[in-house]
Amino acid sequence: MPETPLLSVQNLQISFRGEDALVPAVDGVSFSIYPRQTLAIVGESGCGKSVTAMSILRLIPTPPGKIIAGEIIFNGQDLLKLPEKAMRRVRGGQIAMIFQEPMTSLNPVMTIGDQILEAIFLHQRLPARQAVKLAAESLRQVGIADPERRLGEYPHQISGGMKQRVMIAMALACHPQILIADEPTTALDVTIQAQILELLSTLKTKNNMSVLLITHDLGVVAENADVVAIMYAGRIVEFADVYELYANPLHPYTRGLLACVPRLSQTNQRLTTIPGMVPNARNWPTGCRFEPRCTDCKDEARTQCLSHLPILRQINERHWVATFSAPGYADAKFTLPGLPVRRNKTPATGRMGATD
Amino acid sequence: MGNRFTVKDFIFLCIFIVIAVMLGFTLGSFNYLTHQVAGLRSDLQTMQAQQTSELYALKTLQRSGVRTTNHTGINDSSKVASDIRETLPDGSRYVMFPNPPLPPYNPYTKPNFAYGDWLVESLSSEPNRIMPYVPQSESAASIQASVLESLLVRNPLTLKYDPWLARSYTVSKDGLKITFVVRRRARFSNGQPVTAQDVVFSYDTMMNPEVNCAPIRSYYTDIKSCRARSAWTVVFTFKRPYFKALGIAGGLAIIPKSVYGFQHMSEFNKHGKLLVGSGPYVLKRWTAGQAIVLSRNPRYWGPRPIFDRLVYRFITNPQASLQSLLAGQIDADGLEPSQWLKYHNKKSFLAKFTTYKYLSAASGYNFICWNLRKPWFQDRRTRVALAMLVNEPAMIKTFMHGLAVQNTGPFNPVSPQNNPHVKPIPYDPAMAQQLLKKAGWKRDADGLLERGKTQFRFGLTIPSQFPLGKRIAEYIKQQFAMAGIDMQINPLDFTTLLQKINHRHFDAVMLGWSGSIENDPYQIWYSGSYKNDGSNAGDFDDPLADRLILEGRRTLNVRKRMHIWHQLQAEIYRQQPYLFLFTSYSLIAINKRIKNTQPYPVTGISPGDWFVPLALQKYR
Amino acid sequence: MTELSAHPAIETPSTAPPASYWTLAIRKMLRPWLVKIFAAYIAAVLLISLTVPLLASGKPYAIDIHTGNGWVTRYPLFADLTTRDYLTFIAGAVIIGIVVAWRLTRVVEMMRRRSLRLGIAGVLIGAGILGGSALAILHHNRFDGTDYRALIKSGMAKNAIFAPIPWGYAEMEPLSKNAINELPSWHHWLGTDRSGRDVLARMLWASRVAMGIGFVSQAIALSLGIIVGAMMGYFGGIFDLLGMRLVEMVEAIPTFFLILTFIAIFGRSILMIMVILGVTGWTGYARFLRAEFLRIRQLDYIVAARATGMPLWRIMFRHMLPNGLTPVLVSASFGLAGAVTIESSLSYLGIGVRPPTPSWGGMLNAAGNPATVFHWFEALPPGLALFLIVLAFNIVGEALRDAIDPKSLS
Amino acid sequence: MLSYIIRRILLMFPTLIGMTFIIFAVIRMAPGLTTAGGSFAPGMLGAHQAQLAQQHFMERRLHLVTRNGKPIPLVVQYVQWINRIIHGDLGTSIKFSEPVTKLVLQRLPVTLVINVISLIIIYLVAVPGGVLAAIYRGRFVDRAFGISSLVLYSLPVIWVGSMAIGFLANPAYLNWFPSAGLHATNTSHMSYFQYVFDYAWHITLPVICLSYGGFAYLAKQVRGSYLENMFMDFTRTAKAKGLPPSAVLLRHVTQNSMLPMITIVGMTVPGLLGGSVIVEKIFSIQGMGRLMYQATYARDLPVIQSMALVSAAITLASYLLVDIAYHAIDPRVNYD
Repeated sequence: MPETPLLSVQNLQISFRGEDALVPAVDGVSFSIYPRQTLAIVGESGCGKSVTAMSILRLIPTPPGKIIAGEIIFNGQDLLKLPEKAMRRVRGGQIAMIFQEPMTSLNPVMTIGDQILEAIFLHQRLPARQAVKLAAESLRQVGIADPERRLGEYPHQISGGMKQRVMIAMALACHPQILIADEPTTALDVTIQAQILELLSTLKTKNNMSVLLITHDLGVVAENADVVAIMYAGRIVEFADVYELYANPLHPYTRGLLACVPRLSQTNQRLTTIPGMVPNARNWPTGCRFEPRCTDCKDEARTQCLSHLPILRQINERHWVATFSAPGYADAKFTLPGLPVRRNKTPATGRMGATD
Repeated sequence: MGNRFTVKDFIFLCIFIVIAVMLGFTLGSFNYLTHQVAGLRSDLQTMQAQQTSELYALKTLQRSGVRTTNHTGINDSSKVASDIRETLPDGSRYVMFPNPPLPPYNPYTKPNFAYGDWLVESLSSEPNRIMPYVPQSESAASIQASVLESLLVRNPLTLKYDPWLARSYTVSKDGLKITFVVRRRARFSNGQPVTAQDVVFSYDTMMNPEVNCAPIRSYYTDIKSCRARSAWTVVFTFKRPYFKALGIAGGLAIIPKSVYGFQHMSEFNKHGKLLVGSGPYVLKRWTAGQAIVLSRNPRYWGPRPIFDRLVYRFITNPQASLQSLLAGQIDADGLEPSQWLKYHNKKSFLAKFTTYKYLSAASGYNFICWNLRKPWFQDRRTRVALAMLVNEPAMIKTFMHGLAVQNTGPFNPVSPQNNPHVKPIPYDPAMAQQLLKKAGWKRDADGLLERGKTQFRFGLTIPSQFPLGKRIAEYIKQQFAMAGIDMQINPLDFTTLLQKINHRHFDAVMLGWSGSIENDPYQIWYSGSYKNDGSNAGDFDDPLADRLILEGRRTLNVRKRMHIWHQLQAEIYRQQPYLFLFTSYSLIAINKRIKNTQPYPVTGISPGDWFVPLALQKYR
Repeated sequence: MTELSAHPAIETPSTAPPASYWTLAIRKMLRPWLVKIFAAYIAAVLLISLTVPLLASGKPYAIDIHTGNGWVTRYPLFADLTTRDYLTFIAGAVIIGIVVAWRLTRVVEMMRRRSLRLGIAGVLIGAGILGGSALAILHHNRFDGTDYRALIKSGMAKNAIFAPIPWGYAEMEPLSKNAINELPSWHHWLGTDRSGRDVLARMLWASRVAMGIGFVSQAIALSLGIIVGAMMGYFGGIFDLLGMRLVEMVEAIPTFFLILTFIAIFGRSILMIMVILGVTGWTGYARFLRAEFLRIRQLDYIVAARATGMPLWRIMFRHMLPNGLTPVLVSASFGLAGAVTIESSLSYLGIGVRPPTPSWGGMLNAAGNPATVFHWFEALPPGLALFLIVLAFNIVGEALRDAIDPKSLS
Repeated sequence: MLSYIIRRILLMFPTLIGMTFIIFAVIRMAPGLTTAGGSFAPGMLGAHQAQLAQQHFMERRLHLVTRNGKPIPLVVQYVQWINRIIHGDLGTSIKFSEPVTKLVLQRLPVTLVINVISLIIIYLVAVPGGVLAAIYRGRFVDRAFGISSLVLYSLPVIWVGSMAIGFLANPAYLNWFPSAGLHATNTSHMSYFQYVFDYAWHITLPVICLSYGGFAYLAKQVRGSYLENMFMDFTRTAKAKGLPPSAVLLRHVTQNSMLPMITIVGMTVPGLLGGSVIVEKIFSIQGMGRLMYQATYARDLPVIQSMALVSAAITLASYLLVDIAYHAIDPRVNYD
């Protein structure tokens, strides 16, 4: 039987109030996550991926930012229409989030224990002693030694990797169904990055949750994700199963991104780059937003690219793309992107070779 | 993030406010308690002082076997003997009053007369201490006047000295020996009788160098000795005849030995609030920063005091005291000229208050003292010309709203010393120009007056905390400028100013002298007073004036003396060592519930005469 | 007050030569209309304070006077001006000249512009110094207490041309009850005070005291603060320790008492108050600059400069000072407001300038002291002027702070 | 922690000594030390009496600075003074002829109570105001708040004070408030509530004058620091946990915004004494400011010295307290 998506985002549009006009940041994003699935959203900085992630928990600072349209359906409810109080129950309790900067994401004047306990008390009715035990347990779960002592320490007393672990422990203390990880490893050392990611995937299986992984690193994606969404200038341009995507990237941007990943086999070659710059959100091109940098644009297609914005269409069962140049794009139709978990989990190491 | 103001926020706010209010109340009660405690402590201190003195008195009384008696009112007792003023065969004057004199404006015979109620007045500053003799402010003096008494009292109408604590006094013909006989009835507030010993003790205390009362002591340097001849008789001997001798000896405040007789007199300086005398009131409490309360002396030896209490409240600025007066918090208050102008003919104000405007002998006068050693002021014509440049009547009219009188010399206009025939120098710039020309002043190329190499450019020093003085100086500056004289105004704080005067480092200085019924001009006008930091700061050196001063001081006959003073005034005004400015009127408003308030012609209002009819009494 | 400058940066037109950092900052600061108004107000008060002897005086510019040998034309106002007045004019003219030249030379190409500007400034300053010293030697101001109005009334003079406000600050109307505490009228635009002097004339003259004390004292404080603060911040260590103790000590001296003392020793003068406010007011700047320097010292470009073997003074003055100074200049704007306030408070307490020189605080005291009668029309103008100038300094300071904020300067 | 505090206190002493010496030297420089104190109203002198009072005061002052007719060197005077202070003797006022300790103890509570009340009011109004402005940043409330705080901050106290006294406490206009003092004249018979009401009525205008400037300043700072912390990452974390906004604000943002607020308290306390001079002068309140003013005019050396010492000590102590509070609140600062 087809599984129902745990969370589905439909036609999400978010704008920020600039100094003189509304600047769109996310422009019609749709996708869905199924249970026990890792969805990675990949894109350059400023493409709107973090905003999308934050909007799920309605954490966008409201005076400048505003959700213009769209639906975020979680467990059958539209999160955007939920009253603030119910929304708070979702935050942390059902959907948790960890952030890019573990250094500043913890309150410097509260002990780690206090911060974890705060999350626990918020969502679970527990006697104090049991809550402390739970907090310690969740710290142990993320691989922190001597958790009882750590509970009394302040964030500045532990290292960056540890902080991210604490953040994860805090997020998982209430057993959420979805964990949104917004570039969780960007600010960390490479060795620690791998540890954290591994921890994440272990915990994901252990806790039976879905993960929404926001990243700009395709290497990370290959290792961890089941499904990948590529974002460019506020839109998802390609959405596919991770194997499908790596095997058959259709969007020129995805291809560009993949070409940028350094490979050991090509030692002497200079890194490929995508020519041109990300367009400013203030004045996005009317047509395809990738058109100025596009290598696929042939002369005859160019007029279409200049005047029409390609929408995301499902061109096969496991692949959605938004480019006129993709084969079969013209006949394809829009459906809500989303892939139920197909099979038993794949060991992460299995795909190492493919990317390296 | 949703920033709605939720119920929780509201509750938080409420808790916040409640805490704040509680904090406020805590602070308030802290303040209240300290306040009350301070009040109680002050009461306790005064009570202790009174009690120890009474205990002492009782002990001595027991020993001497004298029974303490409460006084009986004497105003109603018929006079047994009549007052005597006569000259004895040996030329000495003898004055005897069998009963203490009643005030000339006698309240006891007025219709509706009643005892009781309080009299609440304001003091412009809180005294630092109210010990007898110790350096005091004017405010302390007015409080002491109700508690301490002296041997004689000046009759406010005749200005003669009448016996008070003394039953009689005798002045020898040469004026060197004054004998007082103390009233046997007189008692201190602790019940102890006033004796000759107390008078001697008072004198000795004041002359004791360990006691901090140098300013008052200086008046008594002319006394050679003060001896008790018997238990009730005391003799003052003077070194030289001095017209003020009677006033000095008779004006000495008498304090009880039983209270102030410390083992070491230096202890005297340590007290601040020990005030015990024979007067109609005793110190009840002194609340720091608020008020001093005197209550009726229950065993007063003289006529029963009219008010049950006298309350002196410290109100530091005129606006605030006017507020209090209007609110009925104080009964009588002096008004500023501008306040007077606003209220003295306002019907609503007059319905509630009686107003008086009079010249009092106690009001001083303001002046500009020229430093006669400086080249600009050595010439009399120049000084007269300077006086002619200033339109004093207009100044009085404008700055003082007409509520002052131009001075024509160093004596108070209502004092008998004043010579009414001295005419003020008129405002006449043209004449002034001529005089200046005669004195050798010419306009130079710079537009300034010049004589020889001296330009007419000097500085006028004024006390900086004296706004009226600043306005006057600014006006005079303009007037002088028109004549080609450049005057700079140098405001100095009072301390520095006094130092400059002491060292004679000034060109001209604006100041005021306080007044009295009869001034001794020696300290200010005698040529010898320039040296030794005397008060003749401008070095006024006039042979005629010197002669008149020395002669006047010797002359005991009032009429002759006044004649000399009149001559002296004419001479001083002719010489113009000062630019004499004006004496201000006293402007008083008194609540209508108080009756018998009319002022005496020279001495002004006398709160001792006042009373409140029974129907209007407010405090019980 | 972010809203004051929360407008997008307009890119400079490509035709004009690129503007400097300061030009940009000032341009950005002046964008909101409110700031413009208040900056204009400061400029106006400054201008008035420079030219007030010509604006408000009881002496006519020109007048025909009857003397023994017929009618003679005299110029009393100009004769009455002191050397200091003329020097102030010259200084003002030089400054205004430099500012105008700066703006006019904007179109000149970058490399030549700099030398041109320096040249013009040099010439102007040189001319000013020359003219000033010549004036100081040649000008001899005439003491003139003549009442020209009375002269005209008596027919001894005619054809007088008076200043726009024909009253001096110390000039009293002939004493009479009607002349004092007059309400505003055509004759006296803001009425008269309790000595019968024109309030408007006094207001204008008082601006001179306020602005003079404000600017000079802050200039002194700023230079002292910069020197001490830079030393502390750059050298650190024992310099820093001693310097901070010095700062704390100076902060503990009661300014009020110091001023009284100095007035008692040296007499009253504006200069004295300026110097004392300067000498006691530098600590804030020193603290600020020290903190800035300690921060900047850690930055890479200073480390780089030291690595190239650049001499110390050059690092301090060429590299650190310009960067540390900007926030200090912002606080100088607030310091100006503070100095004006302190001056007025001192005058209010009666230890300000020598009478009859007016100052806003002194006028307030004369009008609003509870020991005298309150005349609101006398208390309103000086209080308002004081309030507005302090507000103006604060608003401009805020705007300047926003403008130099690197986050907002695009 | 303890060793840090001890070290800080030890470091305070050289500063205190330097400070007191500077003050001492400046005060001894002042002229008029060897003349009378202003025990008489300016403009009115009792002729002879004033002269003698002068001599009397002069003697007492000379006693302080000379021995056997020879001036004592400044340093020796200073050491003597310090020695007396160590023995708890601040000297005896020349003008008031009372021990300075007693005078200070009499005046200090007056100033302290007014200042504490206005500090409380400042915080009560400014903190919620600043927080509200931060929450509604950019909206009307914030703009109105910004403008009005700037306006308030720029209003000179002398003007507000004179206008308040002139209009609100003047029988000629509105006779709403008393224009002088802290108590009505007959408090002895008041009940507790009457007393508190009367006191509140008297301090209304002075407290307003003392507080509005500080209020504006503090509110601006509070708004700034709240705004800064409201967009910090840890705030976002807290929100992602599902904390309600009020809890986020009160717990996370407030805790982090406390630090600058504490610094401001520390900076305000020393300024209070200075600010009191003006307000106490305008409203005729017998507090420390007025004592300083009177003592300065009377050249009352012992009082001036002690006041300077007290204010220096208060300044240093408040710096110290701020440092300690900082250490107590911010776990990041270490106590080496």
